[in-house]
Amino acid sequence: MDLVIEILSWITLVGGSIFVVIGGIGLIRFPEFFTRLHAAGITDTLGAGLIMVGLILQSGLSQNSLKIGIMLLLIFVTSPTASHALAKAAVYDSLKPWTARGEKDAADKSSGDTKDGEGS
Amino acid sequence: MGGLFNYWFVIVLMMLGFYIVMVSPNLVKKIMGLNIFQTSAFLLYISVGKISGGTAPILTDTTMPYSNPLPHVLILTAIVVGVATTALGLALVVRIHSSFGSINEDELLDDEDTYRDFEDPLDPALEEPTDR
Amino acid sequence: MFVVVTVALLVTMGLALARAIVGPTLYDRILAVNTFGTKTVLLIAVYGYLTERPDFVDIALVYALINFIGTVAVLKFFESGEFAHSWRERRERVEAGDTGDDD
Amino acid sequence: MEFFVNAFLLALLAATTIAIVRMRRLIATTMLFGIFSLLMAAVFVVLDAVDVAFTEASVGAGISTILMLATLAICGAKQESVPRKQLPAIIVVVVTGAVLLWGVSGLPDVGDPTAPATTHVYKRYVEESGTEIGVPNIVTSVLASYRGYDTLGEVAVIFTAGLGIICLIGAGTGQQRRRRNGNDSGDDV
Repeated sequence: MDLVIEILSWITLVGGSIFVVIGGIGLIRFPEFFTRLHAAGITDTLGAGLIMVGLILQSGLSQNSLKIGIMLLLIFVTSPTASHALAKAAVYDSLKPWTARGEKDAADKSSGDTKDGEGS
Repeated sequence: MGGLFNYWFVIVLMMLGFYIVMVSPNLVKKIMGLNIFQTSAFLLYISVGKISGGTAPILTDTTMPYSNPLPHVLILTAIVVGVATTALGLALVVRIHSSFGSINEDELLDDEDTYRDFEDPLDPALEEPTDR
Repeated sequence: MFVVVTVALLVTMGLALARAIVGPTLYDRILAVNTFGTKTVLLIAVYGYLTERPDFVDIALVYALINFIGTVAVLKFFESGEFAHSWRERRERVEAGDTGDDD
Repeated sequence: MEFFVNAFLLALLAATTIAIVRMRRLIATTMLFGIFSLLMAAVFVVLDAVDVAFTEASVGAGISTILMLATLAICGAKQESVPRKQLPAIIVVVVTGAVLLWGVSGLPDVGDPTAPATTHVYKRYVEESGTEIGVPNIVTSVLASYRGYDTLGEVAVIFTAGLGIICLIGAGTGQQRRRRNGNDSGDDV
């Protein structure tokens, strides 16, 4: 039984690390903000979730696993909320999503920082 | 734990904060530089308290040595005082902005209006007695 | 085993920091800070297990809260700051069904 | 592993700080400052100072960043103008840094168990605070009991800072007061 739990926690921890790194690479490689949001979403839910489940399996029934469980719930609630708020703010800020047709002018050009100097 | 490695980084961070305070004309960024300077001083103290292979100073039945708790206590106090001074500095910035309309040091120094409300104590025009 | 997770988290923190520095838009930076915060939470939780003192998960808990509050505070800034006017204008336009394609 | 994590986090800290120095956009700088505080708190955890990390996370990354954002929201987040007079500042920084490096070279290594900092009062606190005060966390017992007057002084400092803030911007900012009073003279109070 102990061996099964050990192997399970191994799988979840390594799987979580792989997802976290994939999300990090996506954060760098994707062309513009809305696609990067997907990459960040992977690290926040799947990566963080798997790693925390692995930690819970490691510590068994204890106060620590309760704390990590609370943290897991918290991240599962707050992370999508933050992503949603961010995407909403970006859309209202007329940041246009990347499309195959208009990729030239959509990616990394409008809004955000450049708005500092703009009049309207 | 790698010799004096931490101390070198402390000095690099401290000097970068110092540089921001000296060069940046924006008052908010100056306060940011001040904060970086301060935080690197905290890092210096915490590095002094570290013991190789040690653990956090919370008593359990561990065999590892505990790191020195005294720097932690001092820095705990310093962080809270630090945020109080940061808040005071930012309040001053807000006050300056509401009175003079700018938080850029260059603009403030160039603007004649900045000096309008202040009387120069060495100004000979003030020597004349007033009716008050 | 925890070494693998720690290294993965450190690498991802580096990548997120690169995105935060490069930008290019403000939202990329906020996203990078948010991701960075989550990675810090995980790193502190895992580091406790790595050093065999897993009693400090509370700190990670505080981080998770602070991270969320920070992100919401930054977004709140757009409603009250100097961008507020143009931002509200655009929001009204978007909510009225105009996707903003004509500008 | 401890050393590796520590070194990597310190390198990230240095990169963040250099980015803060070079960045001209104030909101982006504030974001990076939030990252700086988070990283610093992570370094504190690696250096065994969990209580300090706790405070730095909530106070440094939380309150300071939000206060700066609030200030920027009031004062406007215009792009910072190009700084003048860089060369004298660089000279001062390099000279001061060199002097500090020279001074630091005389310190004992980080983590040395025979360093003066860990040979005097440290033993007393570690060995006796558990039975004398009865709290497992040594930092708490030192903070609240052995050095309780320090904490009292800290409270006095915070109280003074709070009074100062109330005196400076007490009932709303100047702009709000001006708008309320209907005059635009600027020199209220």
